[in-house]
Amino acid sequence: MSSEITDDILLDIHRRMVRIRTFEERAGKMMEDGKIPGALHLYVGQEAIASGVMVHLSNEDYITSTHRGHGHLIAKGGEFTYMFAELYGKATGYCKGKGGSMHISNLELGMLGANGIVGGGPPIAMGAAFSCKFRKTSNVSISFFGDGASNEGAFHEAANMAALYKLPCVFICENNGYGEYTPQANHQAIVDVADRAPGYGMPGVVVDGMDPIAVYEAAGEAIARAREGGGPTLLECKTYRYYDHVGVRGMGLSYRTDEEVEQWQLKDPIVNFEARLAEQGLLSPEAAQAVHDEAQQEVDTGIEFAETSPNPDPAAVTEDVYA
Amino acid sequence: MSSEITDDILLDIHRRMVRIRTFEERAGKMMEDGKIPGALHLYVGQEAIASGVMVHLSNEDYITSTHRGHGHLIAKGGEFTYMFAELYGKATGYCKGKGGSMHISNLELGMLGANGIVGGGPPIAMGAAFSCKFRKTSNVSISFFGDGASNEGAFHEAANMAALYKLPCVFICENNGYGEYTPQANHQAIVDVADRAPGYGMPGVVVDGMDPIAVYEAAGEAIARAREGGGPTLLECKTYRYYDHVGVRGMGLSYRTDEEVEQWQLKDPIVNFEARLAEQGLLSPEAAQAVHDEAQQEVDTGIEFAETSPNPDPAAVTEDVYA
Amino acid sequence: MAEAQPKPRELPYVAAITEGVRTVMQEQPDAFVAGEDVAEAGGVYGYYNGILNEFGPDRVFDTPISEEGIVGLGVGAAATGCRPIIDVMFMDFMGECMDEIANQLAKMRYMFGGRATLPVTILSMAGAGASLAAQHSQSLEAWICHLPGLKVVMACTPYDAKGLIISAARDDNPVIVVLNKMSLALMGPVPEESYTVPIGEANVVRSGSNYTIISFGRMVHEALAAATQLEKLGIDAEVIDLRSLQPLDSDAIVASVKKTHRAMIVHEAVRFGGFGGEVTAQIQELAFDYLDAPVARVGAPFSPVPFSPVLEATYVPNADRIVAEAKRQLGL
Amino acid sequence: MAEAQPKPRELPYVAAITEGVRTVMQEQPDAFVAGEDVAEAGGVYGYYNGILNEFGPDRVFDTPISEEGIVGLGVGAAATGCRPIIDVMFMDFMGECMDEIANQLAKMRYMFGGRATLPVTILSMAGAGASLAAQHSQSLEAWICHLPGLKVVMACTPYDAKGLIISAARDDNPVIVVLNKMSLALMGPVPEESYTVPIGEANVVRSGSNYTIISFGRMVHEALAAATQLEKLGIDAEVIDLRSLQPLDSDAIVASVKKTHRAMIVHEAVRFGGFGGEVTAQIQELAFDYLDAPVARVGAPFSPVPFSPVLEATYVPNADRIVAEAKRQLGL
Ligand SMILES: Cc1ncc(C[n+]2csc(CCOP(=O)(O)OP(=O)(O)O)c2C)c(N)n1
Ligand SMILES: Cc1ncc(C[n+]2csc(CCOP(=O)(O)OP(=O)(O)O)c2C)c(N)n1
Ligand SMILES: [Mg+2]
Ligand SMILES: [Mg+2]
Repeated sequence: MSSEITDDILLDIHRRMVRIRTFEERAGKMMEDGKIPGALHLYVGQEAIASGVMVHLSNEDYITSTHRGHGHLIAKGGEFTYMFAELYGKATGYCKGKGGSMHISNLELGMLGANGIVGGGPPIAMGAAFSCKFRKTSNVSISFFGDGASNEGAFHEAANMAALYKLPCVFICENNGYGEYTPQANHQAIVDVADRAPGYGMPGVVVDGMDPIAVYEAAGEAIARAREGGGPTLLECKTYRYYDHVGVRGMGLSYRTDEEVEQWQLKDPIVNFEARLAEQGLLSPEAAQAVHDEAQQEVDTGIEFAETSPNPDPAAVTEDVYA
Repeated sequence: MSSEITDDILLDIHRRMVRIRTFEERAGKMMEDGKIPGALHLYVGQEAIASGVMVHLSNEDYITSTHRGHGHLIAKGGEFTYMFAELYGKATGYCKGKGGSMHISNLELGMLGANGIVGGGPPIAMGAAFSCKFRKTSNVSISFFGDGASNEGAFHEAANMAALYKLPCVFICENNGYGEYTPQANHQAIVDVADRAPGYGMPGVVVDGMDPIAVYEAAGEAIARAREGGGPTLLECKTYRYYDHVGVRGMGLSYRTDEEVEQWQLKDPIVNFEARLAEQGLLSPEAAQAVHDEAQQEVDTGIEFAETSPNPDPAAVTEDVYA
Repeated sequence: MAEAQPKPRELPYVAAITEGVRTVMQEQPDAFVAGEDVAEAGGVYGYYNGILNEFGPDRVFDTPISEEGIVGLGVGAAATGCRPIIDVMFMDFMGECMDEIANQLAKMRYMFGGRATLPVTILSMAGAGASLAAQHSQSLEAWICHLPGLKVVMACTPYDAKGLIISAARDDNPVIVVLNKMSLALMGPVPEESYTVPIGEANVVRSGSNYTIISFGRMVHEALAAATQLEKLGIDAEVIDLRSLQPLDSDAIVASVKKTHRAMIVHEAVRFGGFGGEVTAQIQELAFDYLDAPVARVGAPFSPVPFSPVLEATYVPNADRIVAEAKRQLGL
Repeated sequence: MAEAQPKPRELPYVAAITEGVRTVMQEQPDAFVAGEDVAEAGGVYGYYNGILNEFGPDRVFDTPISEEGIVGLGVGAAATGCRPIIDVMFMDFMGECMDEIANQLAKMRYMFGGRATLPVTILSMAGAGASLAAQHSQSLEAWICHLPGLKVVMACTPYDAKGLIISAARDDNPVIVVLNKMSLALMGPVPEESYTVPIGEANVVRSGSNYTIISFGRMVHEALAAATQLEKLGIDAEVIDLRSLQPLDSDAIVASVKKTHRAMIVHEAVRFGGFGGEVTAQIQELAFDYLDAPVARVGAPFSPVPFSPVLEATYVPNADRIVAEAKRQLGL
């Protein structure tokens, strides 16, 4: 099916990945510099997934995210200005500084929030999928969640309901092999989370989550099925996070080896994709560099915006509780 | 493997089934007569499951039950005196009248309680299975639960953990086709709950839950595997409840047809088993009648005990909260 | 001479709930009803009877037994333009969906900087008295009143049941409507037309001059019965039905206590840590100098709800216990 | 002349927790530790560091991210002879396991007529101040103090952390030990040997003559700081650390208020519906005639916990707010 992918789409995916990577690298740095408070869960390494999925979506399609949510919002069209402002806790952030990294969101882009609760997303995505069906749109709702989250009861209940009602929903498991510091083998007795799909009566698919085209194609099929009333799919993307569970170097635990990290970095979604696009004559080194530069520029502007933005007025603390 | 079943076991299973049926018929009657307060969920029709499973167990093996718990306690050795006394809310009941039908229990028999929370049992059974392993016994822990309960997140989490830790646990789904008044097709998009087993990395087995020998054999295999350290099994028993979800005639809703009930009654576990035992020359009509009479006698004694037992002292209301 | 008024129509509480839900479904095309056995069965207490027939399976449907999923359905649908009516069959089951209620439903708007609107109405059945034991009899309003972002109302009459449900569904915030299972057959006047009972306004159901009983839910009726008994002791009790616990009508409470100088709060929930603590604290904060006696609290003793009718009768507060506590409080 | 005492050993709060857990594991062969990332990682805040090494993987193990399953593991294991130590990483996640806590753990003994014993210890991290926003900063003790069958303690010093954990684990009832994430580096004396801090006994951490501040958890330190400031205003404040919320040491509270005649309760949780209501209600019930002013309550405002440090600083109660509230209360 890769014949379906136009050059524009390929370049679009590339740009989304670069934007995510560039944003995340700087976010990690700013956190280490003490500019960003709280907990930051970086998406570096997993860019192919958000990017390969999101090119299929419009702003009227919904997604729910996880604690590791920047990548999803960026791929969905998030602007770095408001994003950095939010991470800084500024009044100009997407959530007026009230949410921060773990609750970053923008409903206008169809992004129903990062979530501090593991497994918090699937029920909400299922509800948004119901809404798409109820309101007779042809939109879809996508739930991103981790391998660790697949063990939460909330995932189970949401998956069963989505299949029962044949909702336009796609459950995308970003299996990066760990829930915090616990390897998958220590949190479930299965290798493929997709094996849970038949138990709900939906198709389960496994793809290489480091390959944006594989993700693009599998997601495209699942999303098309969802739009056509064929019900949900459980799509598992095997991936890896380069940095620690939280922050960059995190707690400095030795729960995984340097070799393991390096092995996965050989599959880097951006490096390999750029090579592939170069080979196909689609993206010259200069053109690639321009994409990176543009993202870098966007990051600089975003940081500038965040740093010069005002803090929230302390009186705002009790605002926005009720409509 | 039916060659393994001794005549004693066959007669034992029969007697357990008859005891359950006889108890439940009378309990239903006493409820309709206004003698038993609260909600009563009768096990009539499902007797083969509790009986076929429980002959494998000792008092040191644990079970958790459901809101439909009388049958499990009886098959585990529950005495009708203390059971009726509990249903009547008397001080002499298994729970001193504090639990009633939905919380009837006896830890000395290894029965960790009926449960008013659908899906309440599986996590507790998983914990008891962990305990068996932790304390280095060869005991097992069995969780009975319904088709409806299989959609609760609690089941999902317990099943995953039991498989992960290879606990001596058996998950027995009594699929009677309904969760309250909702047919299975309206609560999940699958036909066999056992299809969920591979998603946890455990074997899934489906048997005819109206056939006590089929249950006995499948349960025997699962229990043996559990005792030997082979981990949990999800055993689904297809069955039917003859009476309404709650009580006998319940709310009088027409969510199922008389024909459906009658079709299932043709498979009656006791009637058919008695015919089979008679055919094999194991149980004459007179001997069968004696079993029924004995159970009837036990019921009469139980009712008598319950009716003549004292109510709890009102002052006891705040006792038994803390050890 | 006044003209003879036609006797207003009376309905049982259960039918008033149904009528409230039906009215909402008629008025709001984006409303739907979801919950366990709410559609085909009409609810285990029958208060959705006829709703499926009238509005069809797209708008009224049964769910799996998945409380977290059900509330999540409401959250996701509400954030994207629907107005869900979600049934959590028994309030005791809120433990199964407390994360959805507390961490998603209540907080999403705030976490998103005010950029989400969650018009979810949750209906749930509370209360003891039916021998349903520890897991089907609880009153857990204290949990949800402590959660900024939620509104919480409790209906003790058919009139309020219908009116509060309509108000809840029109509200753009999540509102939890707590119903009472022992009141289903209670009759009372219910206008046929659509009307609202305002959220945030207490109802003085009996006026009195020298004692204030504050209550909510089914206990309001016990408070009224107690007031009749107290009359014989020379106590002229005002009875306030809070109706809305969140937001709380502190003004109404304080106005009454400033007049009567003595107060009691009565609820069915366990006394320790119950909502009565908040009410008591507010009274003494806002009307300290007016109090002639400590505010008394009547609630359930410190144990789970027992099964045995004998024990349950001791457990659930009633008019006699209210009277006894008032006498103790006032040294009578 | 008194002999020079050797300076007692000091430990940070985080290490005192570890030592409490280690002591329990040494003393009780049936104890085990289960939770998310408690074994290999030593806990996300490091307070299980070394426990896996010392006691091995049979007794210390990581669980899936399945809070309901984890608490259920504790319930089932405890009912059958083990003494589980269960970690619920953040108190905010209790919504995910509230059914197991409220309907199973707290009630099983009662529902079974006293014929079950559940020696479960749950450790959980509460508190705001780390910019962790609405779902990782809550203090939800009000939920669990309202549940008969549970005991609830909160440790504000290294000494109490170790001693309360040991007491909790020796108790045959379920005990929830609420810890505070902002106190991890706090130093304090901690005896090396095993000792207990009794559950149910408040601790008078500063004695004073004319004002009582009742608090628990991290806010005790703010209360102490406030007491120093209040001194300059001629207020000699007694500060009581409740330590145990359930059972509550009402006697200690009442004794102090009878002496000082003026009281305040301070907690980090949202003020509305918080545990302060119970404390306030009890004070006015048990010491009404001794009160010269209404009991004041300091808690968080009515909103979820905000992310932005600027907002969070306004949100979390502190010494200045305590002092301001005392001045308002006393008309100073
Ligand atoms: C309900 C809940 N439990 C535990 C946590 C703590 N926690 C945050 S992230 C995380 C690991 C999640 O693993 P996974 O779902 O695989 O996502 P990943 O971090 O690998 O992207 C845990 C345990 C939480 N935030 N919420
Ligand atoms: C958490 C929870 N949700 C809902 C209920 C109400 N309820 C009681 S029994 C039941 C149906 C259970 O169906 P199933 O598990 O198939 O068991 P069955 O009654 O068929 O034996 C429901 C919904 C409950 N008791 N607990
Ligand atoms: Mg992961
Ligand atoms: Mg069933």
